[in-house]
Amino acid sequence: MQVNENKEFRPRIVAFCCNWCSYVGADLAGSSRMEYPADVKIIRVPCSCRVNPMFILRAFERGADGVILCGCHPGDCHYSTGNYYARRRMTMLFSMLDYLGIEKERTRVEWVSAAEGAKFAATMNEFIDTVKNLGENRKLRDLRCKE
Amino acid sequence: MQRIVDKINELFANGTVDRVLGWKVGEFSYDRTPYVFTKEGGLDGFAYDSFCANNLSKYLIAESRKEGKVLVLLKPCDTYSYNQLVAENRIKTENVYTVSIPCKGKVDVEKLKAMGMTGITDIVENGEELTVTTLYGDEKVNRCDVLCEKCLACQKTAKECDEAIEGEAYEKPHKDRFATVEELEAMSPEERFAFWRKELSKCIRCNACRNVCPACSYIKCVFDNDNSGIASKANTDEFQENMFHIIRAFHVAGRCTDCGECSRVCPQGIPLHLLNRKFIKEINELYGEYQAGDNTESRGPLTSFTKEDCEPSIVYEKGGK
Amino acid sequence: MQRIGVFVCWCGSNIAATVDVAAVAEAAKLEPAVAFATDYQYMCSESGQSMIKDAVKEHNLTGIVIASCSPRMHETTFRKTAQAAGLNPYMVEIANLREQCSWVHKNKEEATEKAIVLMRTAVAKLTLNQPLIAGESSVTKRALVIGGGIAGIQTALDIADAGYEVDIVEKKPTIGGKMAQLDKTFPTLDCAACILTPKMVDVATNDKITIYSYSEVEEVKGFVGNFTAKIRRKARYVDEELCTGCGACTEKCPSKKNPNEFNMGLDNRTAIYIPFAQAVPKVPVIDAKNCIKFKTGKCGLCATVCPSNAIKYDQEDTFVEENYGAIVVATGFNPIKLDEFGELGYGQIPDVITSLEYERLMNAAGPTKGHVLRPSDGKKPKKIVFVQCVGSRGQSCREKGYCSKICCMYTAKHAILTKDHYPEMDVDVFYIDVRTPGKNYDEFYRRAVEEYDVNYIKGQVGKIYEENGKVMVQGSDMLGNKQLTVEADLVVLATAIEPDETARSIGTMLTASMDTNDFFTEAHAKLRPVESPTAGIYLSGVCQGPKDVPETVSQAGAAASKVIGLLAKDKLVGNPCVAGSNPLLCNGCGQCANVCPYGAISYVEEEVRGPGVREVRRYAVVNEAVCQGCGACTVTCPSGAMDLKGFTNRQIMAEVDAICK
Amino acid sequence: MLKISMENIDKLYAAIKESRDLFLPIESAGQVQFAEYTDDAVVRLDVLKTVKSAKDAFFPQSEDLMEFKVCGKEIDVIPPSGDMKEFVIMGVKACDAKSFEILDRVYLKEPIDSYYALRREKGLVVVQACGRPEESCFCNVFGIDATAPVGDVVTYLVDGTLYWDAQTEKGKELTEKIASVFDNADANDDAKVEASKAETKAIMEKLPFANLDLSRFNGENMMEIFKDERWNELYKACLGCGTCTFVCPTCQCYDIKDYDTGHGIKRFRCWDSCMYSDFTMMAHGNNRNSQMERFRQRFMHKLVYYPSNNEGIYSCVGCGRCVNKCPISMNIVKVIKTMGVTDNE
Repeated sequence: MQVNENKEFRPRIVAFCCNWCSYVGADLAGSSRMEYPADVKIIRVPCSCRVNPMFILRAFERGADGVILCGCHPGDCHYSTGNYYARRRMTMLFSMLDYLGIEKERTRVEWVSAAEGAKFAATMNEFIDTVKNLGENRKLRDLRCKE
Repeated sequence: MQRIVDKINELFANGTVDRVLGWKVGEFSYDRTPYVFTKEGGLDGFAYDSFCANNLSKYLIAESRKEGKVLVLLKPCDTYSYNQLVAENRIKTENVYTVSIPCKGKVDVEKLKAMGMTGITDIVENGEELTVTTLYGDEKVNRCDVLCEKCLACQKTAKECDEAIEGEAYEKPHKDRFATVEELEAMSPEERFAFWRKELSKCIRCNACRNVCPACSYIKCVFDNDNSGIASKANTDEFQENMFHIIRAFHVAGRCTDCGECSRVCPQGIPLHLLNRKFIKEINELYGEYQAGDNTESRGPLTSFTKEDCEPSIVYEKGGK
Repeated sequence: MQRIGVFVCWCGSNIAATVDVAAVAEAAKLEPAVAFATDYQYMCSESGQSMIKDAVKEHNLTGIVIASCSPRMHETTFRKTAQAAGLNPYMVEIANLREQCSWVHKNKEEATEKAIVLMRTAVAKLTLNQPLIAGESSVTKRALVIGGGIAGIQTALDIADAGYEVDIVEKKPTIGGKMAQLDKTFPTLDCAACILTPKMVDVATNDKITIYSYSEVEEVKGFVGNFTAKIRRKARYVDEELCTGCGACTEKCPSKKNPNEFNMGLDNRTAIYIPFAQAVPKVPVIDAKNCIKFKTGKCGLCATVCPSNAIKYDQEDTFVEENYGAIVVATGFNPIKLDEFGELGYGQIPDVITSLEYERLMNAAGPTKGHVLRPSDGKKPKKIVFVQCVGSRGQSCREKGYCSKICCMYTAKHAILTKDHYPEMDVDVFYIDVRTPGKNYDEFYRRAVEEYDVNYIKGQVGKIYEENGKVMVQGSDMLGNKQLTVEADLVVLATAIEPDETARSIGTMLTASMDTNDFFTEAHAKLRPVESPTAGIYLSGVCQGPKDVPETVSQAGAAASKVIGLLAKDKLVGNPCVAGSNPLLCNGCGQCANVCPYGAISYVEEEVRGPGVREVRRYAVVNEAVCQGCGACTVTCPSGAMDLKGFTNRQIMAEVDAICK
Repeated sequence: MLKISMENIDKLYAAIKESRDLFLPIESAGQVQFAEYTDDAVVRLDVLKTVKSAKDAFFPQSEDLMEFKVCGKEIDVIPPSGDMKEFVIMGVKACDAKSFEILDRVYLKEPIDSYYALRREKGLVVVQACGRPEESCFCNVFGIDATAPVGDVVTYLVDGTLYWDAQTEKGKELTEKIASVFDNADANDDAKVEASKAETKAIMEKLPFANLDLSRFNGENMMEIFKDERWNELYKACLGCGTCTFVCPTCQCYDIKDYDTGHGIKRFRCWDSCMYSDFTMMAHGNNRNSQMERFRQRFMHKLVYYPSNNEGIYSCVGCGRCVNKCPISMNIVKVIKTMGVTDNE
């Protein structure tokens, strides 16, 4: 775990980004040198609709403190309809996590276009702050994964 | 029941059907086992009463692939499961003859036992009253107090079948289907977490909920498939307890007809239907009223969308406290 | 076990200034699957690439991880490098150390830590990579155009012009579509027939084009490059080969009182008829419903007078099956039915007509030979009121939510033409907004107002009723802020347009997606406006959305150029990162096909064999030539039978694991 | 014999807890299970049947075996510690107590299962005579006396008093340690206990399954029973879930699994069910492909295979849990009744 008495809590954040919009948006944040904490690690997926709720639970199991899914804005999906499905699926998943009493703020969906480097960086900064305030994910992880 | 038996005998006699998927009496006055009666074997041991709770539709996946025509008895709630299975191409309808039968709600023997009635040797039904004979004395209970959880909020009327056998008029209990879900939603996240931990930690992963579920009729479940990456046989950590039930609820979301079998068969009495109903409630509220199995054509809410759908962030606003 | 090589790029100081690249390479060496790791200034340079190639040979590597800039920058470069080194190009993974690490973080320690995680993530994914080979498929060099209006005609001509065979399927007895019914076209006011009919003749005489008129597409199978269509040729009871189009039959036909569709029912035609003089093909058709021979068995006059024995009463529907590489949808539109607009009096008051009927009234070949005469008494009206947006831009369920786009301009055209013929006539136009974006469009509209003194009233019409032989139009004048009732002799309703009623079934047949209004959806609203998301299906004309003639023609040409681009290829090379279903796990529930935007998934019922399994099952099959690899199906599949190559469930979970380690 | 009033029972628990872990039937979310005793636990010694049997104490549903730690390209193997705190499991009924003997015959035979053996060594079983047998009970069919369970300590719960009678050395040792919480029982108490036993016995005789006939399962007609056509009827409604297996006190099959923690592997074993379609799955596929075969296996094992390897002892103790819990009400009693007579009878 990245918690240390001397160090402040550094959350583990997994960001799924669609290849056509959000991943490019993240790249743009990079080429525009917009800072966000190194705790965010991005996984490239073809489309937000590729993200299975299983992956999100998997991240929590392994000790992630927050998971964010970024895709093209509704209506702009490279595959025309993918993010519409992702939107419904994630709405359902998040409401179930909330229902089970798991902090709903640990999960998030944000639409980031290829032009929105600034939005990407801002979203990440904001999300990290939120997760930092929540503290370590204790409710939805497998203790065996703790080193 | 006599009308059902007469109808079956008539259909056996005129060659319409070869087999009947129904329930058979057991060792006690309350255990009923799904059974396939044949024309040759006759209806020996056939029963239809307050204890025939099993949803028979799932058996048709295998039965409809056999030669000859099988008659299936469907309670109103089961007709939805049947439709959903047909919609998903799981049943060869040409080999099935559907008969809808009336239902006044089924009695949950576990509830009797929880009321302290152990050693039950006989249960006699007299209208709305049950006389339970036990080794330790007789007791009388109101039928409506011991109905299966799934029957308490059941407002389902039978969907179209090849044949419908009507029953006497009967006023269904009308517990609000989502009342308990709403109670949970009204709790604080910590309370909800505690509630579900307590419930889900009872799970012994016997898979009864999954195997009885008509929507969980996949050839190999991801939890049984070593190549799926999430296979697991036991709840070796509390995460696994959550994971299994979240994924299961998600996989049946938009497909679950709310037949309630999962909760009924859970040996640990985990109210699993509350997970499914949460999804049903969310779907109804966010995407419009939807009843899986209402017909065999419509697309499920998670395989369709509208451009105006709400954003997942709605959960932050409307979710529980 | 994989033998992975990790190559950490400095990108000059772009990465190296913030990330300790040597430390990343050292960390890589500790990964179980890594057989070689190094860092270098510019991996994408000639020498960087040869370093990779050498390492692959020397260390017998099975795959490579490049920790460098974004994969969107150099993934293709390194795939080629891998290929040159004898590896499968898909045995390459990129760890994005520049855009998503060194450029966004300042603290070197943290950035290095993250870079190591990103490297490990790429290694973890690559460990599960499989060599992928893109599928190839052939292309049938023939196109099918569904619909023979101006959109279909233009698309067909352009495709034929490039040297490819084209078939047009038109459900009506003649091609020409709606444009053939128009009188003049805005804003130039040239006669529609004068510009359309030569094109129809071009189509008829082009030896690359086959017209299946009075025909409908019954079934379409296959996928991009390899469609098969079954076309129903409806019995017209006239042999197209024998008929010379002399017209003797139509003159002699005794059944003369049948509403003439071409003239919007404003006059009558015979039971055997040619829709209009310039019809292509110019072959009559028998309207069996009204034909005396068909109704009573007696008559047969047309057969008697036919000089070429072309009348065949015993003709039956026939079917043609043909292979196509591409399909263009050009199914066009119809004005909406006004049954639910009772307050406007259409259908009850004879002198309330639609714009398309007015086109016919003004047309020299129309029922009144071009004289504007009231349907009720055949008299010339003194005052005409035009009502715009009838059924368009509405909120209620009887109305369309969209703007029909063409009505503003054609109403201006009607007004101008009317005033031009009959300067003494009064012309009022009720409108919500006047929308005139287009070259010379606004000028045209202003001419109507300024030059021709057409009275434009901003306001909606609430009711139309008859009083003392007059048609009373009750509406609001929003600029004058008053209610008013106008006494008119003739009212013309600018009726909303909607996709042709066959569009939905064709959309289903082609698995081409449609919006809620039944307009076909384009693959991308801005960047791929003439393609359907379903590969090999193209959109031409109003089937995609309301548009006028010039727009339709340009879209038709664009669709044709896309088709030509496809047909010019000998082989289609697919994207190897496509979905695939495991028959041992799939049970054919049908959910994946529901979410596939490309119609790439179908189901077969075949024997499945595996350990302990040998039975007939229904299972999903993905057409790799059509699948674009979005992955929507993979998540919909509860059994995990559907997976996406290059982004498998296991690979993504391995990435998650590596990140959370 | 010693005694303690149920009003003071917490003192007994606390005394035991001082030196050992204590497992008791504890109610949580409406169900009673054997679980570790805590101060706020709702102990239900009065409940006849826990959902799962007591076998968890010695053969837990999942149990860590060993660990592999990955360090770069090195793998460290960390064996189990072999150490464990002594524990007491209390409130075990006669059927479950008998099941330990059945499990012993499997796990304490060479090669000895060291994990099981350790738990057996560290565990002390406090059994409790049954009070209110249920319609699903049929332990007497297997020669078990519900009123005389076998364990280190036998207890009787009669009229709000728990009577405590140490049987073995182990039991006596514990009793000595905690003797201060008990009072001595007198002749009057003995009479009460005897009366209660007689009452229970009388009910046992009246139970619906009291006279189940096991004579056909005598080890002599294995193939005949195996090939019996009637299995095809019996299995048909079976859903292939593992409820019967997991509530069964004598089912003993397990699977060994690895859990990848990201830093290494935790190897554990967990209960498996022969009713599952992936039971004993091997590279070539599955030994028993159909549910009929799987269903038959379970009952053949309990009624034929196990007895033929264990001096005729059946691998069923008649606890009736499967009778109560099967989602489709198919169970060993129906199998015994069907298969217990030949087809032509």
